[in-house]
Amino acid sequence: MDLSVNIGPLRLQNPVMTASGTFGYGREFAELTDLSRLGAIIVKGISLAPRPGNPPPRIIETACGMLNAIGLENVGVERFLTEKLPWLHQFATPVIVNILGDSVEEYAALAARLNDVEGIAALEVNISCPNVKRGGVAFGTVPETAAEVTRAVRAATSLPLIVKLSPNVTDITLMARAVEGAGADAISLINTLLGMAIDTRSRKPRLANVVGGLSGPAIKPVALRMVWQAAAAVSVPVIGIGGITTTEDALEFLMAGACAIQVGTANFFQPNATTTIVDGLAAYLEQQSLTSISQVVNSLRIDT
Amino acid sequence: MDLSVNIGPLRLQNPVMTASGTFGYGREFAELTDLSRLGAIIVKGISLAPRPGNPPPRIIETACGMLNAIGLENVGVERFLTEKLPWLHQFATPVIVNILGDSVEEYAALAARLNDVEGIAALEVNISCPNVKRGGVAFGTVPETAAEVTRAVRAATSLPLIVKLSPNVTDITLMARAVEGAGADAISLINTLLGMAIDTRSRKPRLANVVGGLSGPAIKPVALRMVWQAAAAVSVPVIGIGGITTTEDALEFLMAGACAIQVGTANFFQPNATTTIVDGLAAYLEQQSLTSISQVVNSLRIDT
Amino acid sequence: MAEFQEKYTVLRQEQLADDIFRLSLDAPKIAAAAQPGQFVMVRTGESLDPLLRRPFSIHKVIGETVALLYKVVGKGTRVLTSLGPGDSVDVVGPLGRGFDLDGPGPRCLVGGGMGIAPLYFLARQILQQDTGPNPPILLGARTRAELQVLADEFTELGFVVLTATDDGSLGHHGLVTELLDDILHRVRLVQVCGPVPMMRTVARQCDRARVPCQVSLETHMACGLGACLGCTCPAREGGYKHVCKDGPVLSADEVAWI
Amino acid sequence: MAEFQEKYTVLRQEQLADDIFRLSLDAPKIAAAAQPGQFVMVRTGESLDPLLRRPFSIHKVIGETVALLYKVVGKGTRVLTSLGPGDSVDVVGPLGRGFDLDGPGPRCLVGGGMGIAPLYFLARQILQQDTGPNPPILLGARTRAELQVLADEFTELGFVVLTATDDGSLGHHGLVTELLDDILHRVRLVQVCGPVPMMRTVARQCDRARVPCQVSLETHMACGLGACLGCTCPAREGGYKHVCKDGPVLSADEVAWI
Ligand SMILES: Cc1cc2nc3c(=O)[nH]c(=O)nc-3n(C[C@H](O)[C@H](O)[C@H](O)COP(=O)(O)OP(=O)(O)OC[C@H]3O[C@@H](n4cnc5c(N)ncnc54)[C@H](O)[C@@H]3O)c2cc1C
Ligand SMILES: Cc1cc2nc3c(=O)[nH]c(=O)nc-3n(C[C@H](O)[C@H](O)[C@H](O)COP(=O)(O)OP(=O)(O)OC[C@H]3O[C@@H](n4cnc5c(N)ncnc54)[C@H](O)[C@@H]3O)c2cc1C
Ligand SMILES: Cc1cc2nc3c(=O)[nH]c(=O)nc-3n(C[C@H](O)[C@H](O)[C@H](O)COP(=O)(O)O)c2cc1C
Ligand SMILES: Cc1cc2nc3c(=O)[nH]c(=O)nc-3n(C[C@H](O)[C@H](O)[C@H](O)COP(=O)(O)O)c2cc1C
Ligand code: FES
Ligand code: FES
Repeated sequence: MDLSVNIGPLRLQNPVMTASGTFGYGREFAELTDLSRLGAIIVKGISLAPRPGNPPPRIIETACGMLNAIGLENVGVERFLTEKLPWLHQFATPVIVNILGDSVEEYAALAARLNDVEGIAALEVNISCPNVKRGGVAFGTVPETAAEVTRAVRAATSLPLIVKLSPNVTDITLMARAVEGAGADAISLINTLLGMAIDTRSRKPRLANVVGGLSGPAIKPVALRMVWQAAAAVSVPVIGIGGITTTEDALEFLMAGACAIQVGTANFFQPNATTTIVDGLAAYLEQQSLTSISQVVNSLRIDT
Repeated sequence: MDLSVNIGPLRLQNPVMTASGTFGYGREFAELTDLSRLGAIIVKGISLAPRPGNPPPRIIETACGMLNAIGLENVGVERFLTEKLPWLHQFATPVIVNILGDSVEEYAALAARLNDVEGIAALEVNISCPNVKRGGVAFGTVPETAAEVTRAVRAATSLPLIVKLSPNVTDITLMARAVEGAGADAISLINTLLGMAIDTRSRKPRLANVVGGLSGPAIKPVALRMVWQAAAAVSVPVIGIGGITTTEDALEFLMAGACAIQVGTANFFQPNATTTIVDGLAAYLEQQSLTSISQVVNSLRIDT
Repeated sequence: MAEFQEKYTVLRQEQLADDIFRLSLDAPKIAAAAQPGQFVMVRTGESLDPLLRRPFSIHKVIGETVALLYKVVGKGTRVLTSLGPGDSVDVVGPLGRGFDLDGPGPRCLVGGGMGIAPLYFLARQILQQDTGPNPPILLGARTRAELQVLADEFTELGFVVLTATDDGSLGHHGLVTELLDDILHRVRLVQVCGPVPMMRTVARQCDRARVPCQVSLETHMACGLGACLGCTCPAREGGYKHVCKDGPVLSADEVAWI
Repeated sequence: MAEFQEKYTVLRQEQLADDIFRLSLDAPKIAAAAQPGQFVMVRTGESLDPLLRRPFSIHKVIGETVALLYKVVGKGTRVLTSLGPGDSVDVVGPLGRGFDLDGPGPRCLVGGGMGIAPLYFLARQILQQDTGPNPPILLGARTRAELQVLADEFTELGFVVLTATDDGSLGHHGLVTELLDDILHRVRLVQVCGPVPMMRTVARQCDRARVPCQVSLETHMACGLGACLGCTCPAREGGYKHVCKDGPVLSADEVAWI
């Protein structure tokens, strides 16, 4: 039974990865999940300099989901390389570094810094960050700036390049095509939907940042629709993200055209959600008498 | 205690309305809800000619939400006027007619047809429909076409005009400003988010239409964020919609800047959700020693 | 038509088989208003997941007690199994159009799986009408464990019950529809509830024999009230029927069997 | 640090007051590994609403039994009350950094409301260390009903317990912090868990008296594992502490009290 998948130049033992920001730097889950059984570990988004993140409250539960406004807190690339990455070398599991920046230059500098580092299998570019030079509009909501970031990172690294799309757009296929055209080896989606919650007792926003990113099972239908649209629009591999909690969920994304998936919020309430899905996919193949997970990918049947 | 609100030229006894498509033509709920206690009844979307709607399955439950692809089934404007509307005359509750079309002309013709009819308090224009002449892109996702529909309807009717926005856009404030500029007396939002679900056993979409509209508590955070953004962007009244189920939910939307709200999916699982919220808002005013619901509207406090 | 939304107290939760349960509620208003073939919409708890009410046929009405017969197939029905005596359940009903009660007798009831649920209520009503000896009631299920208890209850009412199971563990080894042809010539109406393939077959058998047939349909339902327009089935005359308002019981020839 | 995710069997569910419950689990692994002040993340059922696990202090560890003391404040805790003996609960833990156990004695424990929960585990540990007579334990709550049973259990351990209630129905009429000043000069460490205003006051009192103080903080938590970075509290040195990893027990002077 073959669970392995190729994400462009990258080969994974199975299609199940951890979504950035929901699995720390891997170590946080080491006692609760068998890290060696994952398709890949995508670590918390890294910037050039350390970032303290937003003031609290940063998270709030919503109906079948949660809002977060962590504010991209991270230890910065240097501490990541000295304090976090080496511990992950003990596993054969590919490590994918999620990168973020305030400007095209920052993305490019980060990519260049990570290019020759051992033990990094690929970069995932988070383009949902505000473009500080352009009044804070997210890079990932304008095809041109998304392409610009992609091109700059592409030029700065020879690592496989995954560009992670924001769902807060009118037409996801425009974004997918823009970053494909700019050199992305693969596309992952979706990042969080922009949302908000109010504490009616204090009449204050429940997040200090007022708005935050909605994730979890609540967003799965939107994510699945966008993955299906994006997979039909580009020829590079698509990685599905958004509310994936069970094997069933993972299968939906694979059938919609994703060749791999990421588990995010589910890690928080089900720390072994990823390995449970790996087992579940294997069981599904067996039960369906299939030999390879690639037979599931894009197998959606639409009556016409 | 004053629960009454003004939606442009329209005065409602309280801010709680029924969302189009979730309350039939009112009569369906008559034995389970006191229709005379509602702020307004917004009926199922009406088109010029009757429409059969999509083949089944049309609905599927999702995590804290549901997807629907009813396909705008409705009896058409003439049967609506003869078979559905007269029954509603027995109540003093304002009736708002939700209208939809394939083309700008169809919207305008509908608005003209409804203009002089007795017992219609306002029109709500559903611009989430596909623009047949422009390859099926929804009117409500392009500021220019949204404005075009609004202008055409505005020219065809002297009724108060509410334009209902689609959330499937990058920047909701652009849409809000476009329809305000084109003559809308008020804006309501959000309509459903585009989503999808797959039956992994049959590998088929769970909706015959493949994609459908996501509604219910799952979408509330997104809806609230968009209402807050839209309310800050326009000066016409904003009506909040999306996942509202409890008094708390309604208060969140009012605090975010909505001057009224619509209850949608909640009607399905809690047929008296609307009147329960009317009671809840009154109780809230009393408990907070407020005299008018207008003191709640836009009362969100953001620390700076 | 009277419809109510109320919280009713659970009187009893019986486990009839591995995954088949019966929930009895103290529901005087529904008991007073219900007709056989009608259904109720049940809220399965306070949580927003599951979100929507679940539709269940009215299985029994005895005095002020209303019983639902249900099979655990997903999370909503799983939640229902946790209810015990004294707990309360939020129910909307009775809803929809039930079976014809005063057509020309004799008639034959055919039930498959959980489709048996509404037939008990219907059978009791038939007894009250006292229209002379009735033809056998035909009941089918996968296996004996799912059928025995229910079949016995119809027998206790005084009906002759013919059973069929997929595995042959009770009655005829095969489909319940295979028992119908022998009886069809003796009846003037067939009333059936069960899986779609079974109802389709019965509808064809009746069509050939020119016997009127009523079927009780199932679809996904969001409201049960005729408001969401989600519960459609294609109609023979074109367009759609709404199962919750036009049905759940329809004349078999109103339906476009696919 | 050993952390586990397992399903544990409920041994007992006690209702101590209107909205205060105690859940005892057969949880040998947690019992063996836990330190006073640590917490667990509890999944409140199979439903996706509530979605996230809920954090609870480890209240008691006796043999292989782990007890949680909780107040019903929302839907997650409400679901927990439906658990009974034999049911199973999915728990992750033990998590976080607990109280210092081997600082220089004598020390004073101060608890308010549900902040009393971890202090029982801590108090039992102190007894085992046998560092001579301990100063009184100070416990506060809104009213007697919330406090009596708990206070008695500390007394049974052999501690002197001073109580305070907002309504004066038990012990001192007022804040528990008002009892502390008399005792502060006799202790070398204060360990406190309760509402933020109370802990802030205690921290100030200790600061003035130059007595080290440890506080156990609460924040919203998504993971409890140090992964989501959601559980921040502002640190005195600038930046943030992550309550689930750096805490929940922190030195009072690490915290930027606002
Ligand atoms: C008018 C009517 C009367 C019914 N009477 C009974 C009855 O008396 N006893 C009984 O056991 N069941 C009855 N049903 C079916 C019952 O409503 C479903 O089994 C139930 O809603 C499933 O809920 P769940 O949350 O357990 O399953 P879910 O988790 O919602 O779904 C589990 C599986 O069942 C399928 N399913 C869910 N609902 C339906 C449906 N309405 N129709 C077809 N497939 C469905 C889903 O697609 C899925 O594959 C009736 C349905 C209708 C429409
Ligand atoms: C480390 C730690 C240990 C804890 N130990 C205990 C304990 O031993 N006993 C106990 O009863 N409670 C304890 N709590 C608090 C407990 O986790 C919350 O009361 C619980 O999560 C509420 O869940 P709910 O679903 O019932 O409420 P919700 O519906 O989630 O919320 C109800 C209200 O409580 C507030 N709230 C929810 N969670 C928290 C939180 N973590 N901090 C502050 N406010 C919150 C919400 O904002 C809301 O106003 C602890 C919290 C932490 C972080
Ligand atoms: C607490 C939290 C932190 C996140 N941090 C990042 C991040 O640093 N970089 C990034 O690209 N995405 C980040 N995400 C988004 C997730 O990787 C994922 O795209 C999103 O949560 C949707 O998936 P889910 O519904 O499975 O959680 C974060 C999400 C959460 C909930
Ligand atoms: C079954 C269904 C049918 C709907 N039909 C219409 C419609 O005809 N016209 C319209 O403008 N909106 C329609 N809507 C959208 C709702 O009015 C509302 O905007 C949306 O469902 C979000 O609100 P909610 O989460 O409270 O349901 C429909 C929604 C549902 C669920
Ligand atoms: S279930 Fe809503 S119309 Fe039938
Ligand atoms: S709760 Fe997730 S990092 Fe602390």
